[in-house]
Amino acid sequence: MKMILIPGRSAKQGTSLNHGKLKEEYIETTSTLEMNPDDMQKLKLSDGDSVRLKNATGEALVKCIAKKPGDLPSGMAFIPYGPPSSQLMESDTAGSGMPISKHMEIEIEKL
Amino acid sequence: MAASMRIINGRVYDPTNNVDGEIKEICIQDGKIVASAGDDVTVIDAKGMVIMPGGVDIHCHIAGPKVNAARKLQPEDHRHDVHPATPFTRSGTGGTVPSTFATGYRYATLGYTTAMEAAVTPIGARHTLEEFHDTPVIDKGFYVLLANNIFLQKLLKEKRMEEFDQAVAWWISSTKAYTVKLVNPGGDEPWKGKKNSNVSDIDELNDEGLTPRKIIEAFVKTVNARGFPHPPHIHCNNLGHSGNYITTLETMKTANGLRAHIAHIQFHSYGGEIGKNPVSKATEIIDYVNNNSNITCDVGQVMFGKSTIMTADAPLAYVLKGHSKGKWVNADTECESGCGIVPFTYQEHIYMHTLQWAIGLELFLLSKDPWRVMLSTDHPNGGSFQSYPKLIKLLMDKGFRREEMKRVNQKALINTILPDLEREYTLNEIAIITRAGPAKALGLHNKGQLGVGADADITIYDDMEDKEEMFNAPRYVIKSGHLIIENHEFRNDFNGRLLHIAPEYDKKIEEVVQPFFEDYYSIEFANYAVDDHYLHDHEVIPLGETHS
Amino acid sequence: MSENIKIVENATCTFCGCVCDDMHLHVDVEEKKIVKAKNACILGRAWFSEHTIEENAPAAMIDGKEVSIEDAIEEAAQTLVNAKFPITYGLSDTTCEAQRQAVAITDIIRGNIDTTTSVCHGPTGLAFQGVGESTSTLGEVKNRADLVIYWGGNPAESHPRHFGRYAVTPKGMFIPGGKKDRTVVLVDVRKTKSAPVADIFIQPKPGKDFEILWALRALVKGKTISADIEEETGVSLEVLQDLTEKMKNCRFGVLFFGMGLTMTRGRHFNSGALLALATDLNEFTHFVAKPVRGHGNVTGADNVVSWQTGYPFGVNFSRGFPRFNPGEFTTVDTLSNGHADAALIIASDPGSNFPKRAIEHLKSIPIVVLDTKQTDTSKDAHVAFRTSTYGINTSGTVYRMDDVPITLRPAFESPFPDDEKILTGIRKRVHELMLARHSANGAIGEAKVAAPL
Amino acid sequence: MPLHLKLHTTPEVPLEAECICPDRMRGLSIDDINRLIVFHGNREMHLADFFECSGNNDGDIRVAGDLVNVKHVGSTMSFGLITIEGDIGVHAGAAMSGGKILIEGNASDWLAPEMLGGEIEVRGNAGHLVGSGYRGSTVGMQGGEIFIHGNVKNETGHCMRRGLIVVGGTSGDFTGVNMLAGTIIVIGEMGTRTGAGMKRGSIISLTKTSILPTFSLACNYSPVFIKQYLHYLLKKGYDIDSKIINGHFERWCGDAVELNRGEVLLYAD
Repeated sequence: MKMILIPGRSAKQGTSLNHGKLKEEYIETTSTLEMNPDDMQKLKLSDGDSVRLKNATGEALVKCIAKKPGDLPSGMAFIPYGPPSSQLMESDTAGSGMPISKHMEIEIEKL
Repeated sequence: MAASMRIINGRVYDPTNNVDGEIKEICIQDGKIVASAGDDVTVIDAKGMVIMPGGVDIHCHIAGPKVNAARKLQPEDHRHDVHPATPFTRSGTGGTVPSTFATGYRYATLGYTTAMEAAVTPIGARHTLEEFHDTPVIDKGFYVLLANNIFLQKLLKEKRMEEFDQAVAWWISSTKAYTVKLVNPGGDEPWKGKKNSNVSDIDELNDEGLTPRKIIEAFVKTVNARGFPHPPHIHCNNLGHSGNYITTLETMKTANGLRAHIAHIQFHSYGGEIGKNPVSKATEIIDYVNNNSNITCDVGQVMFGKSTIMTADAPLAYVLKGHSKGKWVNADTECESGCGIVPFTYQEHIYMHTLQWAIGLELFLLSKDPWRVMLSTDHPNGGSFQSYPKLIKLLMDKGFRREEMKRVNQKALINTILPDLEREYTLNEIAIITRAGPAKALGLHNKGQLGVGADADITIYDDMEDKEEMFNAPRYVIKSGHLIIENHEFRNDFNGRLLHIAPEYDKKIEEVVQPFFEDYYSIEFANYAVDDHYLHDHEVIPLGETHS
Repeated sequence: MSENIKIVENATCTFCGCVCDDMHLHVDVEEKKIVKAKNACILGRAWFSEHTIEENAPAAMIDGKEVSIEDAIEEAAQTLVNAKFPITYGLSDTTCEAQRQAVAITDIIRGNIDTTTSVCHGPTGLAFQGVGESTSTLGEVKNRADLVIYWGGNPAESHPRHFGRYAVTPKGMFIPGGKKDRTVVLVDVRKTKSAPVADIFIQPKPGKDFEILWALRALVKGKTISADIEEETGVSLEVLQDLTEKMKNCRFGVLFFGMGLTMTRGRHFNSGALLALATDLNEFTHFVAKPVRGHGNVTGADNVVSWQTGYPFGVNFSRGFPRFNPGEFTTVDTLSNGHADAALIIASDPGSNFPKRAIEHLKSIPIVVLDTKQTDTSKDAHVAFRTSTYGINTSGTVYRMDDVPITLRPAFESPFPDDEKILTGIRKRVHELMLARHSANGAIGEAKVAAPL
Repeated sequence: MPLHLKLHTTPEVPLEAECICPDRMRGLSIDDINRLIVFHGNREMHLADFFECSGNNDGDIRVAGDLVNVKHVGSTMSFGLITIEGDIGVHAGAAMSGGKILIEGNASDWLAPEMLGGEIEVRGNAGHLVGSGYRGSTVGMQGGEIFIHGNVKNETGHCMRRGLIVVGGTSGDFTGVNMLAGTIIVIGEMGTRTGAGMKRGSIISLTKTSILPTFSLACNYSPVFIKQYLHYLLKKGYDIDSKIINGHFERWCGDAVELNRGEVLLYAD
């Protein structure tokens, strides 16, 4: 299924990075994908299931959890910034220095 | 290390010590001028050269939050004017708002060794001091913006004059400033709080029952009573508006015989009606200055070409945005100030710009006391400090002036008496308006002069017919006894000093100020005052005579 | 917990760009631990309380082996001086004093310097250079703003005290009632944890911020916009018209915006549209805009790089003077294009959050890293320094997101040196090495060729 | 016989070679040319360290080799011809005022920024910011003609004031953004936000595209000037259907947030 991935900050990502970015808590936070429950149902996913995110740049394996439907519209997924989101980030900055780091078009599949 | 030196055979211009072009030996030891130096010291043979004290810029904008915003704003202005590193010096970029290193080095390459940043918000003082630390060679200080300070206005409104006086001293001491700066007194509140309006009259009452005149009066009294080495540095209301000369005259009268400095007075010498083209009122303004020895001023000459308007007078910048139609920055500082930035170009064919150019020159040429009418371009508002040599040539060379007059808007020119003015400045007078005068007005007794005990800040120019060329590239520049430029090349890097004052205040005033802070500022009171480690190398200039 | 508790008042939290300076820290001096951080938000509490020092960690390493700090400085200096295209990057989580040394090093070695700004509000910097900005310090927002709009950001999670300390709930000089005297609007594609604070929540389709901002600009200027706008953007014309009226009629309005604008398609033009909207509104009332900046001192990095070079980030010194060209001299580009041949990374972890291609190149070149902890970047470093933490162990200056500078009050000493000290050591050594090279080559010093741009 | 420059050593880091330009080589012997300064990263080197130089120095320069990391070629040139026998790095033809640069392969970002005059032809694709202004500048290309046969990326003709840019393939986002005047023709599809902030000028596309809400449809007509342009493009080697040349175009005016005197013209069959 095609989706729009929005990486961003979350409070948990913020607090966990104080322990260290190589520590388990941070790694877990940045490997957790938030999804709309309808989309999860379509893909027959339940909380904690592993999914593969893929686009022309690369791919990442993460776990998914459901968000309230009003908070995250169908077709959109959220993940805190971290190594998995980097794998999907295209490097062209279009003369700005900034890679497109939010709003990335990805393919998602259940593992 | 500062060297011992003898400079021989040069023609010396040292107006403070009544030396007008005599061949005289200058000796240096430990960064100061001394009566004589031993034989085995560095000797500079200045035969055929002109020796002056290092230049002193009494009004420019070279460091702090607004300057840095103007830098960031204009990469296109830096790109074509790069400042390469040397093995001794750092790199940078120029344009109308050079980087800190380029600012210091370029002042030095014009023979200037001291410059005063003319408008810093108190909350931006720490930033300014950080930039000063990266501004090499020159000594520097800054004037702190207090005229639109809401707390001080509250004290004035409540007629708490003793506390006002203490609070001014506290603010100066807490920010390490050199004196107070008043910009468009009373104009910030209408700008920020009343949908971008402004005050238009020195006697206009605001909601609090205060007028600009009352604010000016209070600062003039306090600063004179405390004997600050430099009086309040005043940017009058109505800058740039037709008919504003009345406001300027009224502002000067408000000083009531006490010392006051009127900044960039050219921008305040316009007749005519609001909304229409102005006419020159240079004569009226300079007559008042000539006849009132309590007033000093700098001209704020406009030079054609690129400039950057950067001012605490935010409503003015907004007016100019309407003309330039380009980038505009507005930056409000809580409880303290406004700020506007507009890249700008003065063009010969435009009536207003020619008129401004001509009024500046009229003021210079009609001035009877060069000690009180000083050279400035309000860098970079009227033009860059890098155009000072050209300005000097305009003042010294009437043939050049006449040629330049041919290129400007003739309709504006005939509204001035500039074509009739034949005066040419002498080298001695140039030494006064660029060094001795500013140093005196600033109360910097060790600067702007070459007497024994003075700071060894010295510039040696080749004596040339073309004064622009001459003042553009001194052969030697010596700062605090260090030979910085030798044969037009950098030999050394040097970090100048911060110049500031430290008026005493009653500690109790902090208890009066603190509750206001807790309510209306967004940083903690305890974190507001600048601590001493930002001073680096500094000099506290003593307070002088008190007047009231 | 030991008996020996020290109180540090008015300390500053440097975790995010709010730079709150009202922290009251209880410090267990013997344990070297902050046991309580009064006034801190959830992120600040974690920042202070989780800050522990790994006493036994080596202060300096070369290729993973512990060495003396002096040896590491020598190796770092040699690595940087020998490179033909060395890059300096990071700097948002350190003091201005350290940042100044980093720019000096890069100037001396003729390298390329960039800060995390380029992947944060760098596009806003470009927008600023295009249109300018009407802005203010946060205290003016607190004192005056009766209309507060957040666009493309989630301060409840990224800057938790932004609402309470600066922009929404505090009472101000002309806002005596606090939140009830303000109207708060939130625009975001997600209904985030910031949504409850908003009186009006607008949820556009993703990637349509530019179109909406552009339509608002037109409406503010009295132009007509077709009702089709709803189909394209997910926001109805009525909602936009209502917002336009609110903006034009407020007394003092503010637009805060986040990386929902800078990191999406349109980048600097998204920020530029918002800055231009705020500027347009000054025809009618007083209006300001303000990027909500991320790391503690990223604003300081912008300031230091600007005053030293004239440009805020993405600056190259290879010709002996500063040049600016985002997209060419910004770090994602110097890495993903394979240009950099050595890197000095200070207080930042590009190894974990850059695009894949950039990370791959970074791993192929010698890196010198200064960081307080081990990171994805430092674990592969050629030379790694472990440094103390600014604001906790080290004093210095940081700039809040609104360019207000604040002096830090450290809580306790770290066994590790601070960034400024290490960088000053490297700066002195690279200067010696470059002077030796200059005299060997017969003082070249100045660039013989003028700027190509 | 032209002057041949052949890359013999691939630069490890970017090579800045604005000396590859007829103006800077005028009157120089081959030895002089060999000693021209290039910057290999931060090292000052000579042209001969990277290029083998032969032929006659007569203002006609042919450059061969992998030049993707060679920057500033032909910048500020005012006469003569540079032929790139492959791909070229950033800033080619920056601020050029005359002469011609022919790129047989692809061009990188910043092709001919702030161009004043002359001609550029690219057989392949070009990158972002073709004929644009550098950051902070309010004026981009001020004259001359750029012909690209392939695709381009974002911000083509950013704040251009005069001149012509033709794209045979597709263009990215913000084509003609903040344009002051001049003409951009895109034969293929354009990305989003075409003409945002444009004051004057014409952006013509032969393929439908999305239009910003601040543009309004003025009319549907068959303007003569487009016919003339398209005939000109045929001569320049572009393949254009005669049906299009005589077809109708939708004229969208904008940008309403600015002067509203610009136009986007879209082929409407």
